[in-house]
Amino acid sequence: MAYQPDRSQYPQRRPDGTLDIDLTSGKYLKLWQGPQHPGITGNMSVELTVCGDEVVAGKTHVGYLHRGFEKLMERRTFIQCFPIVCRICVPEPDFNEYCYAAAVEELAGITSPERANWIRTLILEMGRINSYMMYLGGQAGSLGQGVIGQWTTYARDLMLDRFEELTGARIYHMFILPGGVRDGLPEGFKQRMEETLKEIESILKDVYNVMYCNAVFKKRTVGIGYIDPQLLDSYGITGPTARAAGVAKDVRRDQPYLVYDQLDFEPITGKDSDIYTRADVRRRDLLMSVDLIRQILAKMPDSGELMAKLPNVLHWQIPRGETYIRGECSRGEYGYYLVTDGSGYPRRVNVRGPSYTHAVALLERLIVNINIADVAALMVSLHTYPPEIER
Amino acid sequence: MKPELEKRIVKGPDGFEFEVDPIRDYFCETPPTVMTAAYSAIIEKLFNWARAESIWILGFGTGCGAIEMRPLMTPRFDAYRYGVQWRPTPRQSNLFIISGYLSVKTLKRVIRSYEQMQNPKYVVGLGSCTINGGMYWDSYNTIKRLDDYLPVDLYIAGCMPRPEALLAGIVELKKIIRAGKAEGANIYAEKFEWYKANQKRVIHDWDMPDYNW
Amino acid sequence: MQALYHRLKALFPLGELTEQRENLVFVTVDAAHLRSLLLQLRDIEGFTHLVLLTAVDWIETGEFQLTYLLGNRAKRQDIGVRVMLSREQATMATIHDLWPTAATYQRELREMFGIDFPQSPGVNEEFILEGWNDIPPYRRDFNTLDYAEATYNDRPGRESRDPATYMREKLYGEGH
Amino acid sequence: MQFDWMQIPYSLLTLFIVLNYGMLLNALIAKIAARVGRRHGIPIWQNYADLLKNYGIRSSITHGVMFYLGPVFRLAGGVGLLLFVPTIFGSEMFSNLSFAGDLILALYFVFFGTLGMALGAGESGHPHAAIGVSRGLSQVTTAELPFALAVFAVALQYQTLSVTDIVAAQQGGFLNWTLFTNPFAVAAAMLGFLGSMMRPPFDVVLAPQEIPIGPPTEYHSSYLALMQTNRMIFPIAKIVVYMNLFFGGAASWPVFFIKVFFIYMVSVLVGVVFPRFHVEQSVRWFLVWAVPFGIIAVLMV
Repeated sequence: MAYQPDRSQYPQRRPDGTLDIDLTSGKYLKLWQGPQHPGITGNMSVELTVCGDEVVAGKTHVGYLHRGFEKLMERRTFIQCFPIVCRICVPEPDFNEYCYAAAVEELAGITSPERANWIRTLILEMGRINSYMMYLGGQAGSLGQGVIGQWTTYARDLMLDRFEELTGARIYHMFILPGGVRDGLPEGFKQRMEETLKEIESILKDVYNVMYCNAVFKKRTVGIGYIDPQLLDSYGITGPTARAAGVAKDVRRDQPYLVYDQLDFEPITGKDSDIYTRADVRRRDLLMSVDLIRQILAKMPDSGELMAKLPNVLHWQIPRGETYIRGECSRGEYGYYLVTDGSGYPRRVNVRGPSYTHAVALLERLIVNINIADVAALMVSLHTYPPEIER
Repeated sequence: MKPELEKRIVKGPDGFEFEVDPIRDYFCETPPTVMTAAYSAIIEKLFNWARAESIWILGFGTGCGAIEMRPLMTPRFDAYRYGVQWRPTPRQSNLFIISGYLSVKTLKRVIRSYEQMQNPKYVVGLGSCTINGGMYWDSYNTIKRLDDYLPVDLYIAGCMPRPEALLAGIVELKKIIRAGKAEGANIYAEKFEWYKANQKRVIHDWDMPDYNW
Repeated sequence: MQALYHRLKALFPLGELTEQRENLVFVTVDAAHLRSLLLQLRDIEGFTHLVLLTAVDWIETGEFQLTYLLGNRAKRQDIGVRVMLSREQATMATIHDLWPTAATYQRELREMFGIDFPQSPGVNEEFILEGWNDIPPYRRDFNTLDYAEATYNDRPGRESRDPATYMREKLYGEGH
Repeated sequence: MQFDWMQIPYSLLTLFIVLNYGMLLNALIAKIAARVGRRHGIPIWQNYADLLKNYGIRSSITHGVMFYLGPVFRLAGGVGLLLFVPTIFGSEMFSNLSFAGDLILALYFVFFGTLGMALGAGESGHPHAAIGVSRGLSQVTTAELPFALAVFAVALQYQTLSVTDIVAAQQGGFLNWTLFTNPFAVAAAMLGFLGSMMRPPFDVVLAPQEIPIGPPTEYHSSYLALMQTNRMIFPIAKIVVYMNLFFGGAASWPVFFIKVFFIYMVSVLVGVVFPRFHVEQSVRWFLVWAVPFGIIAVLMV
């Protein structure tokens, strides 16, 4: 018999739709999950109202990481914006660089060279692997399986080595700049990348055996955190979260950017739209990224221009216009909305991070009626990163 | 002041009515005191050795530096070798790594967490943004100097500092602790008024007691 | 996209069409017709995905531009609907009942630009900032550098230079 | 039974040995777990430094009398359990304060610490502590059930309530161990053992990602040091009971060290790679898997 919680104690709704929660009645308890809490995905917090072991209402609080990027960029020249955009999202900074660069290029009428596009794609896929590795560790860690985090962080370190070799930095690469990329591939990079990919595949096999085949892991994740496919559009859900619900939403296929139209892949979808399916879709997406990197390395041209000719960046003015550039990052649709006004500074930059909708509106909806123990797992399974919510 | 923090009459589950003043009832307002070292120098030395060899970090990633914390505790860098480990609650931690820029909203939580830690406690500022604002020197929402608000023992520069830098910083902090010079908690108690004035100047929404532990 | 524009033009008083790319266009509409246009786009033309909702401050003309960016996944098209508001009376009808997630965007706009969306859930609650007591920070007349210098202490010894001047003098020798 | 005053220093010596062994064993276990995660792990003397540091913390705050008594109860549970069962069989020095009915007392002491902790942690007023306590009590109760059944089976089998007599009955070759004479009882008890060691998959009580870190959330400095001391002693003491009841006891210290290590490793190896159960899931797991073994064991005897 399935577990049926006792809902007789649950709060009534007032006529205006809010919950009638009387904290002094002793039935309900306010619990803050975060910001100082190991089970939270970064520096944010969820205010839970619990009744017994079940959550009756949740409210997301963000803003702990707000630095005002969109304001800061308004007082920096176009090239000065380039080093700071990557700071918006720590685990996968390259999408900021790419989206910003592509938006500036489009408004300024510059095309980045073919070889630069291949290297950009390579970097974006490498970043995706890193981000998924963080996710796998977090998802297992949220259920107390710490050893997966150890293995995947080890694999991520290997990938960071390749990043370091290519760009000179571990976390913030500052490699994709408007007009192209900073450098080509170093000597012997392809071969070392192949070794890294092999190691990652072998670690993933271990992860699959220990995590995905584990009965306890299945028990904790199957059927929990279900997202109705009908909600996808109204809540702006994108990325693996949407694909796990059976909708093949993948910007790489829907609106191919860079060189994705020359690569051979199919968006990965799942069926059940619960935590387990989302985890599985991400694992298979990771393997697909490994495959894509192999394709990119095999197909990319070895010589050619890396940078388009830029005007003097100190006096670079871009005519009035507005555009929106999107890319498929590991969490969903990442986009930059850039408005220029003919001066040397951006008029307005708006960053659309997938977590913006996932972590606030969607999480507040999904969190109702689940056990406190599952809150962390649910939050991780939406793969949210607070810095892209508040910038 | 938020409505739930105001003084009010509540009715308990048993039917009695009583007055609640959340700020006064739930927290202690006594300012911190300077805690002296142990009576004997030898014992204090022994304690300092133990403190240096057992550094428990509060698991509070305040900024982007938190991303390098996980590599720090995993196979490549493995800070456990140095007696470093995470604690999820401020009561049991000794070291607060401020991993990057602090927005005003986080600063408030950081101060509360810091005050709940027990004496002796240490603060390490990680990243250039804790030293002088770094990349966010002109931002309206991030503080520029961490040592205006909390007593800092050590800064690690960089954006973002590599895990090696962090490990070197921890080793350096151990030397400071072993020499008995890491008295941040006592400095905080001595200059309490000054720190509070600085904190209150920045945090406009001050709805907590002056010192809470 | 031209066909779509003409279909819509027959129903609503639309402004000029700006074709940014072959699959991204921007149109302007007045505030009163926004809701019916959005409904038409969402339910009939298939633009079901609210990509983002944001604002641009055109302080020179005293206007806020609200941008509702909608996406149509099947046709691989995006349309940005621009609505111009007066900066003095920045109030707009809420669309949270069309897309629940719009409530979050509207909360942010209320806080960062001071644009009011009456009846949007929780629109007056603090979202990102806490205890903010100045004008909304994303407005153009808010100067973040002045605010930061007045509020936060500098560490002595930090130098900052204007990069253009600095590079001109040091790298290119233009200053001499 | 006459009381010999010499037993007191002797049992304190046992306590000392077990404490140090527990410190080193726990560090070793942590190192083994770290190796699974491809890490080097903590230094072997790490626990001494941690303990000393916690005693050396200058300030501490209290939440009331029970908050003080919680760790004391906990430690008393560990020490009491250790002192009232014979550690080394046949040794005058290390039989401690064991007496004819000590099996019942041991059962009580296994539970005693948890109860004390529940009272103390409840007093701390932290919601995470309260949630952890309620989870812990429900889980420990069901984990105790198979263990208690197994103990009854063993007591029936050997017709005695004295641990010393039970060990004596198992001497003379490992085929005489309860492990082989009554495997169902051992199976039930070992499944219960997994549940009471607070390791995954049954560590929902502490669960850092959900309720950091459950009952001890508010404990710090010397209180925490007391609890750490207990964490070094209590698992060993519990394993001593298991060893005596099911694995033939130990006739000398080296045998003792080896047996305790291997019994401990059972819970560690299971724990390293598992995520954790919900409370209701673990309760159901005990009722479905462990309790039937216990009932079969009682019926078979």
